[in-house]
Amino acid sequence: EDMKTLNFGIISTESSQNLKTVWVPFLDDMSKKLGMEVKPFFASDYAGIIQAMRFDKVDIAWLGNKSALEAVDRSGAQIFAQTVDVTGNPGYWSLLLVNKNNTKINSVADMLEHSKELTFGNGDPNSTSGFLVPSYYVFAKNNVDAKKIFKRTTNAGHETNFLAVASGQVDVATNNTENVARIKLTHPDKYDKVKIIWKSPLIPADPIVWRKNLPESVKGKVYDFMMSYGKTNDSAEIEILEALQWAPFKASNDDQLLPIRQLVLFKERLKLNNDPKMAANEKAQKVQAIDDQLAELNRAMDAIAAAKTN
Amino acid sequence: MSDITANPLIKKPFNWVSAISWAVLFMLLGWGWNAAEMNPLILIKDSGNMLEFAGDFFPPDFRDLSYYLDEMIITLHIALWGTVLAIIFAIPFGLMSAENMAPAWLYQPVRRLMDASRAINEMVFAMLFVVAVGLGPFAGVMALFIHTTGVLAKLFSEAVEAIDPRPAEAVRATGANKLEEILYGVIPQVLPLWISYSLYRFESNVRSATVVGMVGAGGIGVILWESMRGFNFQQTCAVMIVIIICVVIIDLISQRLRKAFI
Amino acid sequence: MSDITANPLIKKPFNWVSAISWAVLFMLLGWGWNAAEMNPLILIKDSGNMLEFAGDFFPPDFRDLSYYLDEMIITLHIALWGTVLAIIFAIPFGLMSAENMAPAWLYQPVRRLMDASRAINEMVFAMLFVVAVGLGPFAGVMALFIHTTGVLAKLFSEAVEAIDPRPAEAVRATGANKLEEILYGVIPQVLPLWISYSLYRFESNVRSATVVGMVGAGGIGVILWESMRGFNFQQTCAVMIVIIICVVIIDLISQRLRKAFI
Amino acid sequence: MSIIEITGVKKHFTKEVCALKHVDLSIKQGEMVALIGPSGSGKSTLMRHISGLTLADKHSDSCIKVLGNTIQQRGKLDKHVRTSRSQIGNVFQQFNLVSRLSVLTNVMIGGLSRIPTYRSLLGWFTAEEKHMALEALERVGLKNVALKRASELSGGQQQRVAIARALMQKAKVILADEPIASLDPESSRLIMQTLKDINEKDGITVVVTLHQVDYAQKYCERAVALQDGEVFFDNLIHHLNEENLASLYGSQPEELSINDSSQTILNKMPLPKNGRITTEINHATHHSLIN
Amino acid sequence: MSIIEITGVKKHFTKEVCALKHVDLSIKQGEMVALIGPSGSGKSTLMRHISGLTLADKHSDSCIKVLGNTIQQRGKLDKHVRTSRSQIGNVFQQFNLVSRLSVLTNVMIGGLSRIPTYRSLLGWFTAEEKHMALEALERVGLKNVALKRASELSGGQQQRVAIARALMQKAKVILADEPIASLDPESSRLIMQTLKDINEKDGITVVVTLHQVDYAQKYCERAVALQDGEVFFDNLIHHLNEENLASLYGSQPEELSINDSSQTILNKMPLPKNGRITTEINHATHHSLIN
Ligand SMILES: Nc1ncnc2c1ncn2[C@@H]1O[C@H](COP(=O)(O)OP(=O)(O)OP(=O)(O)O)[C@@H](O)[C@H]1O
Ligand SMILES: Nc1ncnc2c1ncn2[C@@H]1O[C@H](COP(=O)(O)OP(=O)(O)OP(=O)(O)O)[C@@H](O)[C@H]1O
Ligand SMILES: [Mg+2]
Ligand SMILES: [Mg+2]
Repeated sequence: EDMKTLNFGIISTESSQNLKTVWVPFLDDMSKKLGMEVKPFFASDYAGIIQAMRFDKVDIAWLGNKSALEAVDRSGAQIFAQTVDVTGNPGYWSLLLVNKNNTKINSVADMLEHSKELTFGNGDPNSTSGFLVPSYYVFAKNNVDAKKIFKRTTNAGHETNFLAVASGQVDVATNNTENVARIKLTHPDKYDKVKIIWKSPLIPADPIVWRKNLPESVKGKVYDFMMSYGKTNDSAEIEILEALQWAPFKASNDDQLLPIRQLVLFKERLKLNNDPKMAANEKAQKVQAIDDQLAELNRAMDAIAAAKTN
Repeated sequence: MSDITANPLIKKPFNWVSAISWAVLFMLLGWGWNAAEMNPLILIKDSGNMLEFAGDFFPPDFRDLSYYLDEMIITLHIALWGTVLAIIFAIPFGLMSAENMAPAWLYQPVRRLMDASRAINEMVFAMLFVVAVGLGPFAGVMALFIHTTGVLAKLFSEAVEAIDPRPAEAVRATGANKLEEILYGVIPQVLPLWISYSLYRFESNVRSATVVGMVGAGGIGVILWESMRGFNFQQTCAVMIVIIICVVIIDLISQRLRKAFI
Repeated sequence: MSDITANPLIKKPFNWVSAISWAVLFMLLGWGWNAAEMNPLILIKDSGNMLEFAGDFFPPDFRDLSYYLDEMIITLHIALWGTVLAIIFAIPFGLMSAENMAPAWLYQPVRRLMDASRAINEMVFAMLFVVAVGLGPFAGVMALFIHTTGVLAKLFSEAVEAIDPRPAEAVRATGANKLEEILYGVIPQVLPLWISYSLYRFESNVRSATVVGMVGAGGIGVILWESMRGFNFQQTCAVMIVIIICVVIIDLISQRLRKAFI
Repeated sequence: MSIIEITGVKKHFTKEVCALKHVDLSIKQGEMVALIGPSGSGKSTLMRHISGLTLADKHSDSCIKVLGNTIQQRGKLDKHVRTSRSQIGNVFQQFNLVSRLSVLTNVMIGGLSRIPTYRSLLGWFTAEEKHMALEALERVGLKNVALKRASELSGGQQQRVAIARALMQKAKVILADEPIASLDPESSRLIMQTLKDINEKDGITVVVTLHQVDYAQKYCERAVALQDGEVFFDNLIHHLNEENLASLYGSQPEELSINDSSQTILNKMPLPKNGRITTEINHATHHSLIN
Repeated sequence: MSIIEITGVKKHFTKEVCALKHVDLSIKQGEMVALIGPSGSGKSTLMRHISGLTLADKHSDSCIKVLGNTIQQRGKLDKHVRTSRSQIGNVFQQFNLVSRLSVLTNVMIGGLSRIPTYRSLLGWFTAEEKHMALEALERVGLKNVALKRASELSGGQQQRVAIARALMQKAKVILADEPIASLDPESSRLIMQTLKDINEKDGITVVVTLHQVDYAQKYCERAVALQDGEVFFDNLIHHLNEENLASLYGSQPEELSINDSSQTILNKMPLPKNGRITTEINHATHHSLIN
């Protein structure tokens, strides 16, 4: 089959704001090098891109970790590359924020101690850094349920949560380093009003996926383009990447998702444990199934780690 | 009297304004056909995909029904207050932006104000109220209220502009003042339509998820949103069925109420 | 003739149905007052915050104006096609769901169908079409079209239910068939309202961001959304001004058009 | 040959309001009948029954036939009522013009049943049809307002447009409900003469409701008088005399009933201090346009 | 003392349609005047000018005063027109009832200007006000339909409700536009007698438009005849004779003009094959309700 156009799905992830204008030069280069039209779709939600990929309506996509996970599991997607932060960070981190005027709360321990008097701004339930990561590391590990321990819990986007903390409307809220860094640039006055009380382990940088059934010839061309872009000492390319706040891409594969899978399973396990309606034996069965999957994941991760050290 | 058959028939002069308007509309549609990448053929060709995807939604998963109903109640509360406040404000604003009720110096600015309160995104209002009253349903009520006022005032005023002027004139001719003229001559004529609009907006406020989600007030719209984004399509289907039932009930109430006033 | 003053005056019997309806409404509002955490005092107290926040939006930043205008044109194309298709379908569906035009076995199912096409989330339709036609504006057009059909059919039908039946009866009495009765007896009465509804929905399709954003078709709504999420409030303000101007223009067109038919 | 055949028609609008108590009536081909009676006696209601716009009480043994075709039977509309209707020209008491359409279009509506549907839906009227409409307008003295909107006409002009619409229909039966109520003497004469002409020359059967008995006497041979929903008089018009008329109009049904029904309504109610306007909007009897 | 004073009133609806060419008229306290004239001659338009519902041409030197207070001048409404209007009771040709309100409420609307605004907005009517409304209804023979919706009445009943509304207003001047058009002879007599009574006993000035000249002759002393927008006759009614009337009604303005204005319209146009219905909806002269 002879592909004339390549459909490229792009979403606003947690870590960057996508603006067509910054993308256009990169996509132009891409279609020049590949010799086929690259048609971008800037979607504000990943649901459409993932479903489109399932029916071969999208060929490549730039997604967040959680959405890439869905794409891999549901739509026959495969990770082949990973973005790299322009400052050289290998990824980004989840944060918990508190207003500076609040001198009482300075750590997770403080927060848990006073939780009954606090309002908590949780993230979007499908967000990696705003929800998944803190719900595991902050709450599940401490054996508490974020929905229950606070005076009030709300779910909102990073920006709303930041604003709410800065103006004192909520006491504690989730966020991530990328978003906070951007706010520091655009709104230094707001940035000065908040402090960070907790920082998560590293979250891998955003993956780039293609659909598995893409013709091998096309896969090859795309891979070559991505891997060489910005590495040929062409300063124009570097500049284009910088505008996207990136350094040259790194190769990657589905294994990038293993820690995310782990978190998802932990989250599910937690949900099961907290389900009052489910019968005890059914619950035990399901928890066991999850634990089996987790063990498998652990083995896979160990194997990868071993391979690396070899 | 029989020379009429010799007369050329009456024909209105060619209406340039209307001809040009239609031409412009068709040109825009033609332009838009390409710009919007209209392609009905592919829709037919790949409609199998739609069936396959729609299949994911069945059977609906009602395990969390009681949770959905709880959240539906929250949603109804927020939508009810947002709509009731909006109706209260939309009545005067709507009358003030009707051309046959208010002088130009009044209706023009009021109409523009209403345009703005529709056009400014609900999220902006939501944020605006969040900073004042904090996260929670109240901010959602306020945001819905402002937006709904803009919509209802527009719809109300356009119903008023289409009334039969004669009964209102008769009331005015008795020496009644403006308010009395409106209450006795105008409202009885527009009441069925006003009820229809109000319940339509109530319904669409119940459906609206973004605002209520943004202020962290929860509600059925947010559950729908989340289950969809979480790819739990069978749950999504169950939530939608709850919403559809609610919309049908509101529609039936609307029919009943309007019937009482038609 | 003068014994009338001895008569007790006419008073209608106490209307239980209406009294109970009002009581229920007020009870719901009272319940909702707590559930929706209504708190007007805090709104007044902390209105300073609102001012401060609103201040962030000024002065508007028009540097990317030409970009906004480009995206506005995309949006207009999508909204235009979505609305025009919806109008074409809403006319028959609206007439079929008007109680005074169609028998119960027809209008009840059609009304419920329209309820469903409003109540099922636009995002679901958007995804449904994405899987068939791929990402892009066409899927957005289709999703807007289905939703708008549901809304317009409802509004159209309720305008039809409020007409003066006499001119339509006169047309029917000449032996005209149903279609002729509608075209000559009903449409002239409802045309100003139908125009008003159509342009209102066109306007709100222009404003709608979620659907168009989801299908990756871009458009002004998506820019607004993103600039807001990125804390670029001055840009947000500029985008909103573009949208407001567009809404005002549509409103003025609506006024002009309706005037020609009132 | 009887062209309008009404048997056993009863009509209750609500339980208390009985507009037609029991009406049997038969009108022959080529007759010109005056329908008279006090205000509220049921004349308009009877006219609406004949064209099937109002249905008689269900389960009554009523039947209305026009030109041999059933219009309604036992309170149910006949299937083929549309073809029958095209043979019946109606002039309504309140004109019932489509006020946002031009006078010419309003008149051409009268001819809709004769032209193919696709043309009427596209609004294509042929030259002949327009000629006919103008001719009808000329007959009622209104050719020069053909392009005005119906709502811009004076009361009498609207009434004449309604008559022109009925003429345009070229029906075999014309039912005219107070066609000269808003007309000056000269226009009244013109209209009545027009009706008489088509009755005599074309053999069209005409039923006309009139309040001015002198006009009835001048133009009609036969009079049917309704009183309180029943046929009070049905004979050649010259049998109408002072005495007849006095007892027909003399005692207003309303005035009679003030002392029974309304009195009882009044007595049953407690003395109120006030009432709210909203409670005074009566619940609608829904105006169905079905059929 | 002249209670209605009309000077130099001209009214063009559009450039071509001139409803009133030049009207001067003065009506004295306590008179009962019949306003007659052919259909379309401008009677209703003149009545609407007197209560300030239609404005005379701008920049004309027109003035209308009622009870010494200016209603309109040079096509501009007076500021205090509302108080003047409460002194003028109107009966409209097309009744203009609020069809979704009950008959009783429709009648009570006539009394709105006398009761404080807060009460009328709440719809609180006192016992006396209801008594008065019922009395007005009784005078027109309709007490027993007080609770029906206005749209459910027969044509003649609606007309009588409109009259009751005007009676309720207890105005000093009554302008009745064809108040007996849809009424049977007995009701007509009742209404005209009622008008005559309030004219004679209470000294109310009455201007009544009539098409039935015999009623005019029976109840009014003075007649004003309009023809084609101009005063054609203004004198005691017994001066009206066959000859006068023949030339008043004889030549219909429309019939005359068929041979000038419409002819020219027709000749100017090219021979059409067809026309679309949509193009036949005329562009509106907007019905402003301001003031
Ligand atoms: N709103 C309007 N727009 C345009 N022309 C109008 C309007 N109202 C009335 N006319 C015209 O003005 C003229 C006078 O109308 P008017 O209603 O005063 O007549 P009238 O004497 O009351 O007639 P009738 O006895 O038939 O009621 C008519 O030719 C009519 O067509
Ligand atoms: N839709 C309706 N609902 C309830 N009652 C009605 C309705 N239509 C008519 N009526 C009542 O039926 C009776 C007969 O009305 P109808 O219109 O036939 O009288 P009519 O003889 O034509 O009188 P008029 O000479 O005044 O026109 C009246 O008492 C009227 O109030
Ligand atoms: Mg009648
Ligand atoms: Mg008139």
